[in-house]
Amino acid sequence: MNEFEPKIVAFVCNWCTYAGADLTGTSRIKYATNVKIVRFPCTGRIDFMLLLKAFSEGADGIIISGCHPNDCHYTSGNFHARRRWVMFRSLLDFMGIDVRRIQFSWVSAAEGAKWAEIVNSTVETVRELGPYSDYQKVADFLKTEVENG
Amino acid sequence: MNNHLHHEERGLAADVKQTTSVAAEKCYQCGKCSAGCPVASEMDLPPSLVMRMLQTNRPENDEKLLRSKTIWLCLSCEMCISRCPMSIDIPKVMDFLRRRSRDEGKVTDRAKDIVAFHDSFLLSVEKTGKLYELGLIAAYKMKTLHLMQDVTVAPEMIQKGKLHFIPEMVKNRKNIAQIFKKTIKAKN
Amino acid sequence: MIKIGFYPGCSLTGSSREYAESVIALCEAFNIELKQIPDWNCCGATAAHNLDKELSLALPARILALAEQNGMTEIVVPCAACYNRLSVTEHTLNADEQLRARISEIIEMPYEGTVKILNVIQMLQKYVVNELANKIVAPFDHKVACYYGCLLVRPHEILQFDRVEDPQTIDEMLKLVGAQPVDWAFKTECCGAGFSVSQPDIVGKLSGKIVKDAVDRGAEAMVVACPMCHANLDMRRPAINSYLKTTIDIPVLYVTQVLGLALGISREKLGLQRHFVPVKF
Amino acid sequence: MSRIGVFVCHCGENISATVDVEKVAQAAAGFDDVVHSVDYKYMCSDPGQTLIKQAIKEHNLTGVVVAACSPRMHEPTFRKACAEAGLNGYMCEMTNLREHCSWVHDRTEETTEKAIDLVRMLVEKVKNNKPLEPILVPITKTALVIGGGIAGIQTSLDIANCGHKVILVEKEPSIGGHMSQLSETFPTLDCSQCILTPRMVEVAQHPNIELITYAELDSLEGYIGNFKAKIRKKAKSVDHSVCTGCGDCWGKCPSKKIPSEFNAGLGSRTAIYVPFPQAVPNKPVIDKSNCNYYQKGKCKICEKFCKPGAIRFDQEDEIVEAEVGAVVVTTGFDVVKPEFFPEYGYGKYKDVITGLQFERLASASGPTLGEIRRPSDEKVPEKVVFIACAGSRDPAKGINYCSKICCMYTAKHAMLYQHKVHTGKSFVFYMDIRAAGKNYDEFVRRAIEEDKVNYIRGRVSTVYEKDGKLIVKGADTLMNGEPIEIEADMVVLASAGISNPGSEELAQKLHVSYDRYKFFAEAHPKLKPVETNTAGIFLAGACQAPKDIPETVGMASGAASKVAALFSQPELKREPLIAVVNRQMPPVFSSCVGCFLCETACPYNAIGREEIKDRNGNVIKTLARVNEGLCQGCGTCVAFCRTKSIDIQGFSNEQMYSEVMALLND
Repeated sequence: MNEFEPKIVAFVCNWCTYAGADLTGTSRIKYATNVKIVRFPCTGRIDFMLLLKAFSEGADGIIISGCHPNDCHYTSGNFHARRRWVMFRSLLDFMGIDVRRIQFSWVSAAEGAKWAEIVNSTVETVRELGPYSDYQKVADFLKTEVENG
Repeated sequence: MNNHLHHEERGLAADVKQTTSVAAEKCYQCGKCSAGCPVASEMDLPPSLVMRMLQTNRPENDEKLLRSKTIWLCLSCEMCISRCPMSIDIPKVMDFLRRRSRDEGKVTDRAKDIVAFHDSFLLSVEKTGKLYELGLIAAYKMKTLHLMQDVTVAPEMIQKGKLHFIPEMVKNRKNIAQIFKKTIKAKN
Repeated sequence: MIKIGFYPGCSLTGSSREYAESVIALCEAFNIELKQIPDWNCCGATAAHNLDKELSLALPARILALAEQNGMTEIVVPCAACYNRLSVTEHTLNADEQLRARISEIIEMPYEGTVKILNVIQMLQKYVVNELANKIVAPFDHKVACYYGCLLVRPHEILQFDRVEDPQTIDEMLKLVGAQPVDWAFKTECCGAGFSVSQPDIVGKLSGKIVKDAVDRGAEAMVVACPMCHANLDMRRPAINSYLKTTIDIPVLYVTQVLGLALGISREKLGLQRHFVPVKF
Repeated sequence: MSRIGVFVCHCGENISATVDVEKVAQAAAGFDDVVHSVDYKYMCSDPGQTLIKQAIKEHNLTGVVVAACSPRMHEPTFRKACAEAGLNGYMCEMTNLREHCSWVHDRTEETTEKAIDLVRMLVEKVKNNKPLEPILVPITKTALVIGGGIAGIQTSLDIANCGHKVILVEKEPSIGGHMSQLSETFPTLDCSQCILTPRMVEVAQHPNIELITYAELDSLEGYIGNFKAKIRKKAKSVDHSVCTGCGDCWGKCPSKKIPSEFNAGLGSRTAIYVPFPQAVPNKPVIDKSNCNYYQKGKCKICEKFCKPGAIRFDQEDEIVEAEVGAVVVTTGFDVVKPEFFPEYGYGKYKDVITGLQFERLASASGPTLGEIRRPSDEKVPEKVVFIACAGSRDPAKGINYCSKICCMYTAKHAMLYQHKVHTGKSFVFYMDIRAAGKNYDEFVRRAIEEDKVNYIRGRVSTVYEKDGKLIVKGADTLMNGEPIEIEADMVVLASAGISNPGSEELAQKLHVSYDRYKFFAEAHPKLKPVETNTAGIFLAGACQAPKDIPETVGMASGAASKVAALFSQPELKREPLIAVVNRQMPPVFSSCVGCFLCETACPYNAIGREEIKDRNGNVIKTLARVNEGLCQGCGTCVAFCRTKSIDIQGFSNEQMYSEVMALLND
């Protein structure tokens, strides 16, 4: 069986979701191998141009996950991320990228099971959407962005 | 990918899980179900013991369960699940065990009256689309030969206008017959 | 004029026709028209789900599909057993599209799951309660034990009607017509349900405990909303008395009969003469 | 040109059981710039660390990737090892092959492939790492302890005895917490107050402890060694510097029917009150919500009878500020509320009580002066049923955990009851007896064998009242689930321990994590039980999970020793993972254009301005500048910067880009 195996990058904060994913491990809850975690200090640190870069380089889907509202280790980084996500989503729409390819969620250090669910459901969603092939669009966009400074 | 290694599960408990999604291993034997069950004292196996026997995964216990009176005594009153700390749907398990018991011809003689009643009930529904109470009682008596039971109640019911002599019927009886044919009769 | 779909169920056309009579009389008094679902069938009751899962879903699904076909968005189901079976079916099929398709195919009718199912208390709460006080002519000045049984309150996740332990809805409603509900312990214990015919001894025992507690707490009447409970508590009184080794003559009324009496509706119209244990007030 | 070393750990079999570690090491050896790649059974062990140190020297490594467990666990270990071998610690990165790979996947090729990807990502990242030096900051050597139960008392005393200042904040009018409510304590049956009260007095008299009662934390800012706390002192309406605690006021107060919190609702108190006779401080406060004067505008009887003239009706809440270097949270626990047990009739039947209420009945200072009398009619109950696991281990009600203390206190309650009512009969419905602890199981056996307490293994389905008796319907699961009915005079619920109301709010103020039950989360379940994820904030006692007195006291002393260790250093080394603004050669100076979006984004006010002046002192450019004492390294500014002029050390743009690219371009 040659099922499409999506490549998914997870951008997570160190304090809540990374720790939550650690708990998934400690609890031995199984999930799909498609997702690889990149650790950030805070979701507020995540430059959304990096997400576009990821798409342009061949990612099929992305997970962004940090602390729940009010629980941010740095007080308000997650709020900034959320605000940026709302803007970014309309940019994606504008560029014709299916927003279902990005899962934005909150997973606390206590939510090991939730992390596994999010990984599995994102893999399923992206698998159904199929491989991401419009990366040229993103690459072009990035290029003009860079040219325009 | 995602081909998690599962222990192969067999036996009644595995079938219960597959059909009803109830996992017997969730039960930690607190006994709250047996404590609250209105018919626990009439049962040969109280509900908590039913769950324990499923957990043992032993053929002889599976057999005892399917031949028990308990599964037919369960009233589906749902007291057990409403108080179960693990939210285990025991009534659903009982439903499953009853069907399995019948499918395998293992219904205990001690429950024959109860099963006869259910059969008579469904017979009435199959023939008329509705419950024809006088017909139900007649059919039940024929099945069980409890001919003298309730000989005083029926006339009083008739006198109070509670029993019809002529059954009410669903017009589209073909539809009802089809439903029976595609469900319960498809298996028997 | 308010119009609501109506599913009487088999018992209400036979052994508990006084329940139907009192529901209809009460609705008349409040200008509510009950429109029967055309060509309805039996819900399958306990027997169907004891013996076959698909049958236990198909029979209620046919009823609901017929209601949809006839443009009904809301139906009242006075019989607690039917209410329970219909609600469980609606919930199960709404949660499982595949199963819904399969059942639609069995009943040879589309079923969308759009009909709202009300029990008699919910219907009264929605359409009647606010006007109740103005219409009382004879307050029901008696101590009552409100008996909910199993099927009105469990499973709570599906029915979402009243709390599972010590429910209060019927108590609160009857207070509005002058009744004094007693605080008692057997409100939601099972009466023996479908064992009325096949296991009368068990019914005598289970219902006996219920009746005894009601009487011990000083109740003058028991109030129910389920034909099965009524049959067991009323018609099976000889079995109860032989279990209790005493004679208890507490009458068992449907909630609609109590409200009807308070509104001055005649005893005959409410079907009180059909009870086995005589209603003396 | 980088020279990277990769070290793949088996973690015993924790990783190697599902990941082909040799294959990972081989694959890593083929990556660009990787000059050395090995696998080993336990990288964190001494020989494992030596392996890394030797490789750094032998192969002249410029970067190290340890592929093992979570960096949240061992990053400091390996960074330290590298530093010891002469490689800057920040040139070492970890990738998580255990929690994020071997433990969450089965042994398949994909799992090993993922492990290889994870290693490649960090190899690419570490190539862009830069050597960093720790930042030195001063330490304020005062500790803030929040909560004055036994945990807070013990912590405060231990820190104070090390010679450091402590500010102990308690929300109630007196310290003492739940322990002051207990009758006798297991497994020795010594009187709780007798052992607690001397310590309460010691706190009040200690020269290093400032006790602030009837107060709560308003806010906390800053970071380890340098916190600023705002504490709200609720208006007591009594001037404690004038009050002598004579008691005339509460003797005369007309509002006498207020349920006493100290007696768990079984006794009453007045509106101006001291919670209990041994309270510290032993001076009253006015409970405004129940005071006639505050509610109706008339009364002031207390003021009339107060000879020293200490009543202050116009007193208002006051916010005091304090600088502290460490915080210990010791806010304790609560028990579940009545609506939790509709099937047991708690809240409906007066004689169904909680364990805490039973403590008050059994206590010599309680409403019945230590005689067991049931609340409804004050009769001595002849039959008492104790229900263990009332709420605990009950996922249907949202509490999955074992409350840990109930088995022991239930045995104690039954025992105390049997000691006080010799003709009485007691029954304990239990699921398991969890009596792990020194002399604990012996204690339970004594209850069963010597005091003849009837233990029945089964859970109670329902309790209802009939003819003045409580009918308890249970089952004996050791008799195949045989139903049992007991006509009891009183029922005691071993109600589940839960987190305190307000704990979530407090956690958010402190920026510490909490679990799904709102208990505070420790930094590591085994090795950092008293630390939180936020440096400088520690935990002790039942605010972390229900626990008994010895465990609480041990944890309190543990937290105190952590604080003392922190305070023993002259200055603090902080991780240099903070933001920096780039600098370039004149005439550009920096790519920063001075838009100061970063300034508005920063949650810590850590961004200042720096003016670049020419030789004549004219300002030619204004740049953003990071205050490294204030910056916490969240990186929000980085995402906001449009010219990519501000970056975060350790998680720089270059590092993160190369990490992501490595994953996608395999």
